[in-house]
Amino acid sequence: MGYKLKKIINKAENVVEEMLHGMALANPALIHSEGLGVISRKEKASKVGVVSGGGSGHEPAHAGYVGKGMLDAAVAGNVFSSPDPERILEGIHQANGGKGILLVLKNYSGDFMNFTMAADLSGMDGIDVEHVIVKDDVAVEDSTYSTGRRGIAGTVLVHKIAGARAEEGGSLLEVKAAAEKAIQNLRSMGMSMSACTIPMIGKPGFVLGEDEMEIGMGIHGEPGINRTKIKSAKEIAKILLDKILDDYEASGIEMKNSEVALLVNGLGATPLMELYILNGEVHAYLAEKGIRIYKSLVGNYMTALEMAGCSLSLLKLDEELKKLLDAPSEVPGFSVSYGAVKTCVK
Amino acid sequence: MGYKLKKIINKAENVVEEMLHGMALANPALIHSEGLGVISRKEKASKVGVVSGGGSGHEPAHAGYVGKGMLDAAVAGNVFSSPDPERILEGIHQANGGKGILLVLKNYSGDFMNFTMAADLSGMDGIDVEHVIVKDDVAVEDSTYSTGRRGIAGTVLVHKIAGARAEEGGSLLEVKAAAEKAIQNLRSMGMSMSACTIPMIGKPGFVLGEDEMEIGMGIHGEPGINRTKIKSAKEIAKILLDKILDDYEASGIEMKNSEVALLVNGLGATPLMELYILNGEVHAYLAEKGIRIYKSLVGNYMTALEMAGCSLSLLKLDEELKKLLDAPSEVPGFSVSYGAVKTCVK
Amino acid sequence: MGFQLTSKDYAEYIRLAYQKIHENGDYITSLDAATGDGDHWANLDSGFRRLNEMAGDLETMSLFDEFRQIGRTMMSVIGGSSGVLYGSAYLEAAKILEDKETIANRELYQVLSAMLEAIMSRGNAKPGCKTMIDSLYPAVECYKACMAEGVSDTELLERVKQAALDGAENTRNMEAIKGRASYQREKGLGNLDPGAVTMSYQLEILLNYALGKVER
Amino acid sequence: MGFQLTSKDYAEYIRLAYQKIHENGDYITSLDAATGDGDHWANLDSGFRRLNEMAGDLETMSLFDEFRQIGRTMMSVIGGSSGVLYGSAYLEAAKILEDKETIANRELYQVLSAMLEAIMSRGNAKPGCKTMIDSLYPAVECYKACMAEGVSDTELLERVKQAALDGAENTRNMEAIKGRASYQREKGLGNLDPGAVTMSYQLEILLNYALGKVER
Ligand SMILES: Nc1ncnc2c1ncn2[C@@H]1O[C@H](COP(=O)(O)OP(=O)(O)O)[C@@H](O)[C@H]1O
Ligand SMILES: Nc1ncnc2c1ncn2[C@@H]1O[C@H](COP(=O)(O)OP(=O)(O)O)[C@@H](O)[C@H]1O
Ligand SMILES: [Mg+2]
Ligand SMILES: [Mg+2]
Ligand SMILES: [Mg+2]
Ligand SMILES: [Mg+2]
Repeated sequence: MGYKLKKIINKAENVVEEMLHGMALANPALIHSEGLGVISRKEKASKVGVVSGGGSGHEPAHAGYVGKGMLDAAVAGNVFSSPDPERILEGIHQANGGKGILLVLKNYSGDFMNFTMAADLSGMDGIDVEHVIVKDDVAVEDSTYSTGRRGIAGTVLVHKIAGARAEEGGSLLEVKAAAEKAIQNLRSMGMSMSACTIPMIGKPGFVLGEDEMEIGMGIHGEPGINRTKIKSAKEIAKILLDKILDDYEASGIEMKNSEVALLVNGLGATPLMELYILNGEVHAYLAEKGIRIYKSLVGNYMTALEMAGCSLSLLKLDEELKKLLDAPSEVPGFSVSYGAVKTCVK
Repeated sequence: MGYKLKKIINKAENVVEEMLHGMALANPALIHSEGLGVISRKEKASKVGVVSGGGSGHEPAHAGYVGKGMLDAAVAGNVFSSPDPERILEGIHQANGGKGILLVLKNYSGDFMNFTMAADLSGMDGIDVEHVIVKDDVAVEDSTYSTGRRGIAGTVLVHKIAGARAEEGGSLLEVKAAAEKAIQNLRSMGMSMSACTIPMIGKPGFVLGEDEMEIGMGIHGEPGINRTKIKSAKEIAKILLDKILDDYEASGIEMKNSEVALLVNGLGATPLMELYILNGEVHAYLAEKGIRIYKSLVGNYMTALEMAGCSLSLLKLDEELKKLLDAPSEVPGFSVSYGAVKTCVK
Repeated sequence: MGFQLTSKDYAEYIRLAYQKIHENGDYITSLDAATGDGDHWANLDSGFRRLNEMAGDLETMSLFDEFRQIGRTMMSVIGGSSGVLYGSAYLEAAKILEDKETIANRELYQVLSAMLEAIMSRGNAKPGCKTMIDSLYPAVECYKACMAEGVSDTELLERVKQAALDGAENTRNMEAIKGRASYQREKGLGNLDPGAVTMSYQLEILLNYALGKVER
Repeated sequence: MGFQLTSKDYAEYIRLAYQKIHENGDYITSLDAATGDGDHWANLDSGFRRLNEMAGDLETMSLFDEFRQIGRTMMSVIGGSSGVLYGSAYLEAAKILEDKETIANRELYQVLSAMLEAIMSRGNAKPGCKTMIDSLYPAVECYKACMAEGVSDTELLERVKQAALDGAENTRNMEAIKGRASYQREKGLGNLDPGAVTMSYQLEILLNYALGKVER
């Protein structure tokens, strides 16, 4: 096998380490703990450390969100596979500013077991560790890798909220509370139009017909709700938003006249052109529903290797969440149409 | 036809306008001249206006580079097709702060004819218009759409340099001179691993074998130098860099012990993972050659719809170019691993 | 003896030219698919469709305004390379027609010359590069020769039309140089240039129309 | 009558377990491909390969250190779900072995119980969820029963081994609940759970090794 795959790689078994190496070279504010899959901030701060991570293949997640105002460390496992506790301990260690650590997990059983194991182990070392679990994907109740809902792209907004709260000096419990609030108010759903290939496996994980898309597919290619013929951007926006809005309603969260942050996320191979077209449709549909978009982020935030497709995330905002969302951040991945235009404006 | 294409669009004939509409919605600092394919800064400044543009399908180029410190307006044609003079005039008009306009063109005959025609027409309106032509692609001497070398991803660095010079108050000729200096010191080359589909055409422009890549392919799928079996990241870095470095040598530009800006650009469907792996190889190879990388930018800067592949660009720097490169900018597209980490740090 | 084309005549010509172009879609598309990117007919057809819709307005304008309007429309609706080339051609030709009420023999020559010059200077191409120029240039040369010889308007118009058509036909054996890769130059060999063919259509229709207007 | 496993014995067991696991690659991979993501054997095999390489070091350690080392290594080298589950199991079992020189009948029971408990609490799964627990749990239950009955060590070890093997076999008719989608639950029906099978391999090898050490 090796590089006969149609990918710009060297050896399939080395992709994660080589990626993180290349990433740290491009970002002088970051350091790479070699062999341990961890990217962390070079400049350490005496504040609550926010750590996230999970399988690789979702770039820029998670390492792309390390930096001032977001994560202090990101821990990468192999492609689509949880990092082990040893790596997570390294992440905790790198992020430790003496004020405790918040772990932001996506709800996958492997991640859950490995992160909580690491939390237990570092508890023994006297580090205060708390965790929150993002389950934003309203598509399916249980999934290939999760008991309960999956965590997907909306997680990036939780990184932003938790990171901003930590940056402004919140205590561990305050940072955790901000993250929990974001999680409570977050809903996402995606769709996919093509498969992706894990380098070590070398062939696509599933096959979609030439004119098919799958609604609700997960970011590892886990099955969604149903397969249909490809639909227009307008219809896709409606399908995803209807399910998201129904879910808010089912949880008793009133959305009419509320303000939201919108994340239009690309899964990897979908051109920005299409994401912007979709953004236009989402704006139109939410306007119809009386929901105001406070900020929209459009780009590749949490990908699935070279999968074509997208996800939409909404985060219902209150004044605290708005302030945290608007707080400055300096990270490689959180910027397209946002960091630059809004966050960096002082 | 229509949206039966595997793309998140509505009608193929409307993709450009709908994209620009969705883009302006996501970026409150930008405005969209409806029906005219122009994205420009909302906040107008009394300074030289920098305008670029070309066919669509290269997002975030060019509209993603509109904002403080880079472009004042970007003019979009249909996918892979030059904008017409009417649109370019609108771009010039939107960017006009009374101090003259610099047009930054990529060297394609259609762009050349349309932009110079627009320049002639606005000359009649008493606006001073100058232009520079980027021809950074060292792959082929003439091409499907160009007499002489093509302009590709390195153009983004020219936007940055010219934009920064204009922002700091340079005169039209000074801004042009800075852009020319960047162009003289810029070299790029790319490779592709898969085709892309123009929405209006609905089928891929060419076919590559399952294990083939094409070295030197252009950003519209124009033929490159040769097709080979897919190679490792290390080999790809060497092939592209050797040709680039030979070209510097042929132009009498000494590279040993020099400092460069490096742009590792994805063509659309290539995951960031692969671009970072490639970045690592480029760093290693340039270090061998005694060339220091002052800054590396890794991400999708100038794409070819959903083509898989990459390009590398080097810009040899002197103190002036470094300063202009480091100047702050606030644009949606110029950020991944750069805007955020470096430029936004005040 | 002689012809006089008013702005109304020119609008009528536009309608006829649109028909001719519109009917030849598959053929022209196949020519551009063989040597270019396949969009020449779609571009040109949409431009002429728009002009055809505007013809009622065009016929009420002065020739100067009409040519400027046609130029702007072609520029923006046809788009691509040929849009800006035709746009340049019409805007340049308009200058000839400032204050003119009609296009007679002499003005027609000046109009065609101005168009040729504008296209050549905008596109930086010469005769023999396998472009639209290869239909227009021989037509203009023939026009000049006929005027020097002093032939009748009818004969002149017939000969110029034939020169335009022959010119397009002659692109078959030319190598494409402009707007194409050098390694693709031979690609065009054996194929007509689509832009030359559509130029010859327009000249054919225009000259035929003028022929119908010659007073005997 | 009775067995005493030293840290050297345990290292030897690790070597034998590696062989058994390594030999059954295609079979285990096919089981995980049918019900999971297909990597279980590759994960486990790389973990045991590493342990096999370290066996020389392991045999010089105290049992406590040996178990902790095995736990850390499994955790980080096996990775995924089963790595952390085995890691938790060994780290928990190590606690039993603090200050112990050997693993005799009673300690072996405590070790296996501690492992079961650690796996269940880490993974939040119960017997019957079609996981590795379905081999270990019946083994531990059987152990307890044998001790209550007061059977001979040889009989105990034989019966516990059989319980582990039967337990793995019984996963065939279970629906997968943990680590799988509900709509995929039936997917597992008719297939053994790969994690249960590899758990039964390890127990089989360990109990056989202990059987060989029983002094008669
Ligand atoms: N530089 C040029 N000068 C004159 N005519 C040209 C030039 N470049 C292209 N053409 C003409 O334009 C035609 C192609 O037009 P079209 O397909 O509409 O534009 P594009 O080449 O931008 O796709 C060619 O067949 C040729 O006749
Ligand atoms: N929550 C759990 N509790 C106990 N065992 C589990 C649990 N989840 C998975 N397993 C076991 O792990 C095995 C799969 O391991 P492996 O393939 O290595 O990890 P992954 O599922 O992360 O790919 C399953 O066959 C099952 O026996
Ligand atoms: Mg064409
Ligand atoms: Mg074209
Ligand atoms: Mg598995
Ligand atoms: Mg796995």
